[in-house]
Amino acid sequence: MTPVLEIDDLRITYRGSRGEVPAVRGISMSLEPGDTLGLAGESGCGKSTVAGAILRLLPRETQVTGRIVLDGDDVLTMSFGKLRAVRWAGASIVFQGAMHSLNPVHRIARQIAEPIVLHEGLSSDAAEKRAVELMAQVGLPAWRASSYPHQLSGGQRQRVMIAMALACSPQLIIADEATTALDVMIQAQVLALIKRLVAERNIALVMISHDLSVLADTCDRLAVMYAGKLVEDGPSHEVFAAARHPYAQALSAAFPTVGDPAERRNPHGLAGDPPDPSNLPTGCSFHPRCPVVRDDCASTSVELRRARDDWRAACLRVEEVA
Amino acid sequence: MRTEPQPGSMSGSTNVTTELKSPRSIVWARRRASLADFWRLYRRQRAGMVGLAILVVITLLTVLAPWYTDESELNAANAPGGRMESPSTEFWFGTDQIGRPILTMVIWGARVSLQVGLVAAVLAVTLGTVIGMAAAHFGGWISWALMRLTDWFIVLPSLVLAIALVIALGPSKLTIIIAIALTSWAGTARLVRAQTMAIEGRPYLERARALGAGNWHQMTRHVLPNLMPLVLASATLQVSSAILAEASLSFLGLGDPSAFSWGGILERAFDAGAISAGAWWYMLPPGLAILLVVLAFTLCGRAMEVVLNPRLRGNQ
Amino acid sequence: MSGDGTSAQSGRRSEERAQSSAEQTRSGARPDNMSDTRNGARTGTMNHDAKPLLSARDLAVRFNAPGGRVARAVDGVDIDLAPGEILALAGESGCGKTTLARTLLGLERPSEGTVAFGGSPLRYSTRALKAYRRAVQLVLQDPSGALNPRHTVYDAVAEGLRIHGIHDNERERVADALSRAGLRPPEKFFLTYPHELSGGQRQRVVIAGALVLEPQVIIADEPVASLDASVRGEILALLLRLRDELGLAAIVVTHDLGLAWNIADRIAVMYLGRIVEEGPVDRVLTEPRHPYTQALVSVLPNSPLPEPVVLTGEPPDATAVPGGCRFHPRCQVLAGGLAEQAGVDDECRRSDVALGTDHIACHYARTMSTATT
Amino acid sequence: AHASDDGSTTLVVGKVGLNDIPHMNPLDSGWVVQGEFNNLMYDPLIRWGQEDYVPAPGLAESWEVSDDELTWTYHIDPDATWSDGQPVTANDAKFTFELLQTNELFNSRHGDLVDLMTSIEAPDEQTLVITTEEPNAILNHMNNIPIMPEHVWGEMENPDEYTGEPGQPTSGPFELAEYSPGQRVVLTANPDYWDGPVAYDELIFQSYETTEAAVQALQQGEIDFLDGLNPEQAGALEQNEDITVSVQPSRHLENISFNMGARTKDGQEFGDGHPALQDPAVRQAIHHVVDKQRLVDVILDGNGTPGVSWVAPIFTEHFWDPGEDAFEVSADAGNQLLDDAGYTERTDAGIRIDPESGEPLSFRLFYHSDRPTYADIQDFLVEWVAELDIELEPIPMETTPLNEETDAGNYDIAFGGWNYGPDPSQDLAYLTCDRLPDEPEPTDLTFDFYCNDEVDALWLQQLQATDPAERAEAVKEIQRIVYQDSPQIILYYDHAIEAYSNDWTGFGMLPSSGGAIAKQQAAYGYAQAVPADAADESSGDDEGDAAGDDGGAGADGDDAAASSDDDGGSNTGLIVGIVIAAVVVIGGVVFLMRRRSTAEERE
Amino acid sequence: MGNLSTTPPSVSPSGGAGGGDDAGYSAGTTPPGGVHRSAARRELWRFLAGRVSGAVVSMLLVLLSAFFIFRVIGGDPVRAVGGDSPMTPEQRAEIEERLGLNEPLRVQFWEYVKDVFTLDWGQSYVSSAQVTDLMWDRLPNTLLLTGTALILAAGLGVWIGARAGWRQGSTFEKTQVGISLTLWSAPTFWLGMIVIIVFSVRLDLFPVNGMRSARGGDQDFLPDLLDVAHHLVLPACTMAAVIYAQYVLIMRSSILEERGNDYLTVAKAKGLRDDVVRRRHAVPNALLPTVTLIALQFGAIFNGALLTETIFSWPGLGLLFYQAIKIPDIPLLQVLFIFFAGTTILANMLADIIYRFLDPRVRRSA
Ligand SMILES: Nc1ncnc2c1ncn2[C@@H]1O[C@H](COP(=O)(O)OP(=O)(O)OP(=O)(O)O)[C@@H](O)[C@H]1O
Ligand SMILES: Nc1ncnc2c1ncn2[C@@H]1O[C@H](COP(=O)(O)OP(=O)(O)OP(=O)(O)O)[C@@H](O)[C@H]1O
Ligand SMILES: [Mg+2]
Ligand SMILES: [Mg+2]
Repeated sequence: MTPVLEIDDLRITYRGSRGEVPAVRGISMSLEPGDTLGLAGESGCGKSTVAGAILRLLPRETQVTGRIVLDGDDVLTMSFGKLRAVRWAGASIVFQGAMHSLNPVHRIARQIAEPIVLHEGLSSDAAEKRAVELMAQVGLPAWRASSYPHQLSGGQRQRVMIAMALACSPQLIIADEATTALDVMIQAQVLALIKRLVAERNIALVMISHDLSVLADTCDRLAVMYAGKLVEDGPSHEVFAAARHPYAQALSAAFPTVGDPAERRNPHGLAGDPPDPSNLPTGCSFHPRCPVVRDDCASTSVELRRARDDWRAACLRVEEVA
Repeated sequence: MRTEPQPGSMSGSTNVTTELKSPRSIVWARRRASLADFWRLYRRQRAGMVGLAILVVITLLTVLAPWYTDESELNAANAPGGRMESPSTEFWFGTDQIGRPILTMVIWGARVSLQVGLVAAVLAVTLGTVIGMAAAHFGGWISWALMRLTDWFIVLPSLVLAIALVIALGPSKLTIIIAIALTSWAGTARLVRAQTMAIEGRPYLERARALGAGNWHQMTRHVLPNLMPLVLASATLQVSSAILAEASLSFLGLGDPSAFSWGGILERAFDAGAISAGAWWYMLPPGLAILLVVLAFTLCGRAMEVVLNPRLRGNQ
Repeated sequence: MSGDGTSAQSGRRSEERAQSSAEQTRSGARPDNMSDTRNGARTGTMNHDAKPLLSARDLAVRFNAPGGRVARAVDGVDIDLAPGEILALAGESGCGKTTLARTLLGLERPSEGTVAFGGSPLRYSTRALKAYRRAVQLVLQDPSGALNPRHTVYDAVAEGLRIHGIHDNERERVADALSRAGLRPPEKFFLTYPHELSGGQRQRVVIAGALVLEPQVIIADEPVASLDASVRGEILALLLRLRDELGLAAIVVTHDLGLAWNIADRIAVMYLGRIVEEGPVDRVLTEPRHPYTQALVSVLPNSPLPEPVVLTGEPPDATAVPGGCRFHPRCQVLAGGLAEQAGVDDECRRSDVALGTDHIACHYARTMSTATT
Repeated sequence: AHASDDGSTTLVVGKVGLNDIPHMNPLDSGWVVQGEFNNLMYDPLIRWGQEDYVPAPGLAESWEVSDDELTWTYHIDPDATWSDGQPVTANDAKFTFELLQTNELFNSRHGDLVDLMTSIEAPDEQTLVITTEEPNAILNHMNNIPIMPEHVWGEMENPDEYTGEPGQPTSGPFELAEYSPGQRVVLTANPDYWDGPVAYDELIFQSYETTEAAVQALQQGEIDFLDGLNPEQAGALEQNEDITVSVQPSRHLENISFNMGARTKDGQEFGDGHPALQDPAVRQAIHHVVDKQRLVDVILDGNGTPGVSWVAPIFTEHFWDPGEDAFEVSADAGNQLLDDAGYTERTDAGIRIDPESGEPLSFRLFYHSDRPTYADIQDFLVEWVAELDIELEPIPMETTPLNEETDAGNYDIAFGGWNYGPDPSQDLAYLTCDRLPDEPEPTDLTFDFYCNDEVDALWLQQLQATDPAERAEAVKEIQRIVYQDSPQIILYYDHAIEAYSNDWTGFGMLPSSGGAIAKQQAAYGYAQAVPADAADESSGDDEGDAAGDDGGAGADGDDAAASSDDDGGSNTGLIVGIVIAAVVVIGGVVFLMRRRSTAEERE
Repeated sequence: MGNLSTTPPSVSPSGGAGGGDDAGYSAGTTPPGGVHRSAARRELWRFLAGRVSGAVVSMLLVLLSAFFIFRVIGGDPVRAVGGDSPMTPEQRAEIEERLGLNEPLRVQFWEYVKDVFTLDWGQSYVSSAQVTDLMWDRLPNTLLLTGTALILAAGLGVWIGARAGWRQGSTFEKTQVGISLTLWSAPTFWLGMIVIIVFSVRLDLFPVNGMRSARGGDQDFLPDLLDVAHHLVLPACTMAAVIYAQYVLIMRSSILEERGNDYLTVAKAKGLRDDVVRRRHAVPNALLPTVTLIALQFGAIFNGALLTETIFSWPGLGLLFYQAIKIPDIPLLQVLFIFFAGTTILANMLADIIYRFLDPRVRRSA
């Protein structure tokens, strides 16, 4: 099967008032239809940057190198006209803050219908009819179609975003922190919905979150990023339970399992501060915080190493740990 | 508008001194540092630097005026030139109908215009800040009444009101200042009120309250210092409106007749028939001077706003 | 309230659950670099018989909401905090946790009921409040916002001392508080501004600012919610250590049950302004008895409960508290017919229920427990 | 001239200050502009003669006084008619004077004339007989009071509420056609004017806010005539070959006045004037240093004559020329005067001290803040007076408070201006002791509380002198005394600077030997105007009395080169404007289209 | 000059141009529609009542101040009515009585209040016409001038401002902002003078001032229209220039504020063209706060009208005010002041209300 998405050595450098910020420093991955990938990592490690790069949504002056092949074409080089055709129809994004991702002055049906009109050339009436169907699929009653975003609750808004993402039947959906701001109960609802829809439609899903436990629950594969690089990439439950990279381990330990006596009155954290992307440590960028650091960590730059067939980690001690 | 220094943008000052100093010197060192940071960011604003340069030059020209011009030339009895002379090497901007050099008039006019502009702006901003803070802080009917008053002043055609005030009080520098201040504080008050409410909603005020801080502590230690940059920027912008207002009032014949303000010069030019006489040298310099100074203050104020509100900074 | 009952019924949870036993072994692989302060020997210090340090009786707080409605943010809460105890306050967004915490701090005046500290009821004169606030301190959710960006760390920590007119040894006190909060050497941080610190460090500064007044109680509102996952544990460890070292009691407001599991001795679960279940963390989170608690626990990843119960509908609205048991419109026990079987369905719909001596506010659970005893 | 489509000609006069006038009631007019309109519409019994202000026939073709100088008989011109065709009769005059006597409002305006009249009789249609108790020279010219038609005004219930109604019958050369307050007044020529109709059809007074605006309008051909120019505007207009500038002596003067000690008739003092100013030596010393010629040169650019006393030089019959007696411009002379008068002590700052009060000679000088000229003159005065070791402290003030202060005697020296009227008794009355207030209250009826028995006697003498020569003698003597005494220093008589389009000629000056066209107390100015082309055609023709060109200011040689191509100019402007707009719109559309096409590829 | 204390051209509409809190919208938790219909309606009424009562209070304040401000003005109405010849004390007293100036202030005030509520606004001191008639006479002229200027300025300003804000940092933006700031900094009256010199005096393209040619007489409709249009060009452009500058700056900063919003990224991600994103998503959203700000600037427009009408002798309300204040014609001043202030208050109130209906985001919180 041809991969829906293939990313090859993606490097992204922001240029702004703070100088150059290498937000993503060489990432490769590939997704086939039906694949679900969880992308985790702490704030500022570059998760959203990757998501934005897939649809070329980053600020114009950002420097992007490498390849992002979406459905056979390289997003980074394609003409703008083609790119617009790929956007939403090829891949769509569910953004983090639904309140801010919906235009407050347009009715939601219209917003869902907008890409349909654009990409499928339907009349807006027909498109809105489709929008109502889509809303039904995400569990929103038809009368909601004429609501404005502020009249919906957070969970409902997030469902509107999901309906919108499904509008043009893309092969890939990127959900960037789609549930982070939601209440536990709503989060559970929305996650269930995403899982169901992805499974039904055989859509590839990239799900971005900092909550490893959520990702482990939703996705088949789990990738952990640190300072613009993938540090671990493997089957989600195994990574969550026994990560190879010390950072991934710390991350998964930060989400205690309720009922696990070992974690009772025993919070785990990682000492030290998250790295400043414009001023990264040498060698393995995690080494200043690493609990199992070795002498050569500070000098050797580490790429992903194969830990198992379907499991890679970027640590000098990867074999050791395994 | 966000007024906090931006994390990361201040990366120049992350090196932490371990040396022990008295808290006071710590504070001063930090103030200097943040001023330097402000300056560093401000320097990047090209328009703001241009405005600042203009202001510096004009301030110098104004302050040094007694050393390189002769004020007595402005006395009709001592007017050195002929009637309505066009620009020449002797009189760069020509002369007026009495023979006074326009250049000298404009230079000395700067004193009046700037003085009125600055003092009126300071008064207006002070008044606006006090009222805005009070309206935000006290709530209840005080706040309601103050806001009504503020809205009222915002809504009213200020020039109309200022004219009425000046006529009622009799035209003089002081009354013009008062009239301008009274008719222009409301914008600041509204701004300050919004900002104060924003600051009051910040968690650090909640923390201060939880620590047992009273109103005075909250206002002086937290609200006011955080308000200052905004107030400063707004004051800078206020100066330009005040200068324009003074010019308008003077032009309408409500200026201080014994002083040559720029608006007053224009009024004289107009009365003396400079338009008919084609005496462009009589009208252009004071008008351009107003334009330049107002523009300079505006550029500075906007640059300050941009520095204080990174959202406006865009990608440069 | 949205009537969209079509809302996502959770699909079957796949076989992941089977693996949970495997996961529990992973603690062995975890670097245990912080275990020095936490010896497993310590048992819960929760002590119900001890005289409560901080307590609230029949507490109610109402707000005027837009449109002339009244938000019953807190609605009849009884709560006790023993010395040296860590109490977690959990519940959905908008259920009144923050309001309750603020009322306990005296930042909000209760519409009804009393807050008592050390047995004497709280008075709301300026002076009494000021004195009270030396003993009870607040730690806020967002450390970036809780520190005035214009004040140095030193100023921020010393602020409490200055407010309370404690001028002797200011420097030592500040240094001491900072090092207790884990910022060592403290002098290194005196001159820093908050924006030069990482999120975790900022939260430590906030905690130091509370510690400097040597309080007996800390009330922390979502103390780690805005922090990165990796630093979260550190702050929680700090709270635990402070309890051990200084005997500090704490109320930790959170919506994250994992956090409660991590540090709390006791947990109170709130729903719509009322505590619906309360008890030792080990019991409440492993064997929840209130249907709401059960649902909360069940949707946790790797939940100790077998079947996830995803409640439909939206978070409840404090301006429209339903009659009867306030949870009944969403109650899965009622909807699933269990309540009917127990014959309490009518009661659920009609009569309000408060937290009793059994530490639970549920008609069904009450009948069941009386039935079993 | 501007012929509009229907071939009628219109004279358009620009007016600054038109919005001052409240209404067009001819009997209740306090403004000079209102007087202008009255003169154009309503003839008085007796006019001011155009040649030299000597009373000349108006509606009355002749008049005489009885030997006891108490009974005056006026003979109404039998040709005089109202514009509706009714004859003007003695009854109209009787009606008018009686109305002025009885109507409170009108009486407050004209009381000084009509209150003298003990009886008003109209023995026949053409004869009016008026008797007075005392002889009074005023009846020799009747003060230019308009006569109203009894057949219309007699019907009015409240004549004082009349505000000017188009189409009313008039006895003058014009009728009112339109009155838009503050905007314009349109008069149409009375074609059957009994004294000879004017040479055009319509006279429009167009309001302008500022003289500058009006000057531009004149340049553009919007208007034909404008008065009240300043030297710069005159200079600019002289460059325009389609425009003639007329600079002629006027009856306006500027002065500074000294507080002569505010007091009531019985000598009760009030106000806060400096006592030293009551000493003639101080005033004369100051008079010595005021270089009036310099002011004329610098301030007026030479368009004026140095001031002497209250009577303006155009009133040749009454003007007194000081000749040898003039104050020599000399600081030495002034200082000598002061030294002789005992002002020898000086303060530390070198200011002379008044030996009587012990006060330094430091005077407040009030000037009007809205008059830039005063601000400039004030500079000179300060400088000059300083040479006498006297200090002036200039204080600018709004006109109203300034008037309030001076009326209340709270000043030392103040600026002022005056339009001297043709009748000396009216204006010189301000110098009589009779004008001092009864109570210590503010008054604006006296010139600086001046009171001099000699002047009083002379004033009465001129008032009752029905013989003009005798009268002139007294009037001149008053001026001499006042000049010497210097309660005021008349700085200069400024010239009227007026300009008109060369499409017009023949504007009547008053006096014809050289005087202003606008703001006359007669209708000559506009009524004698003739469209230039018409004047060319009819240069040999007879001309009516009113249109006599003896006072014509128009240079006959000027040809009316300026045809009405300014209309073409404004149309050009419109067309250019439309073209520019079109270009902008088209450009915008093109720009948009271009954008649309590239937007496809734009990110 | 529309500048007197109009807000300086601040870049941040949330603060700078005032209205921050009013124009803002809170994203707070909102009850889902449907259930709280009646509550929402109640809230709406409450909102309307609040707005209207606020306006009424402001209006009362205006009525009150109109009396006092113009009563203390130092002018001498008696002289204004009497003319420039001197008056006897009797004459003065007579005029004072006629104008009702001899009564104690208290009585005058009650008379005033009575008149205000019986809608008897009195006669002008100068022309004895009813002041309201004078005002209605001039109103259409002012409407014509300000309306033209407003349409010109708002249309162009909003359009240019939106583009400038959208393409921040581009040459286009820089030049437009430069032009706007310069225009804003120029005193209106001076701009008017320059415009007159250049376009009327030197180029002779347009008439100097006034609204109709003096010698026009009664014209037919079309020539009259052209005549008025011809006179309108310069004053309208001058007035528009300054307001235009403000609108460009306001619109630009509204767009700048808008630009950071995620839904624009979403719109872009949907594949919409850049200018469609701007037109469909950014501009309408930015327009709403701009409209309130514009309503707030209404008073400033009258400032501009006052100066422009004075310089160009445009026979509108501004000129009438200027004329009246020189006299001073107190009843006329009062009615004009009340009219100016009342219009602005009304405009603001309406803008607030319309805003609420137009913008679904606006949720007022207590
Ligand atoms: N427009 C930009 N200009 C410059 N730097 C940027 C820009 N956007 C993001 N960055 C920087 O790039 C890095 C990666 O940002 P990104 O938003 O991808 O992180 P993230 O992993 O999504 O974080 P979060 O969990 O907080 O959403 C951060 O250090 C951020 O500061
Ligand atoms: N000042 C206030 N005015 C009006 N209503 C308020 C106010 N503060 C809180 N409320 C309402 O009271 C209820 C409880 O709010 P509270 O902030 O205590 O909830 P919470 O449990 O802390 O929620 P979260 O988890 O989102 O912080 C909410 O419905 C809220 O809208
Ligand atoms: Mg992100
Ligand atoms: Mg909360």
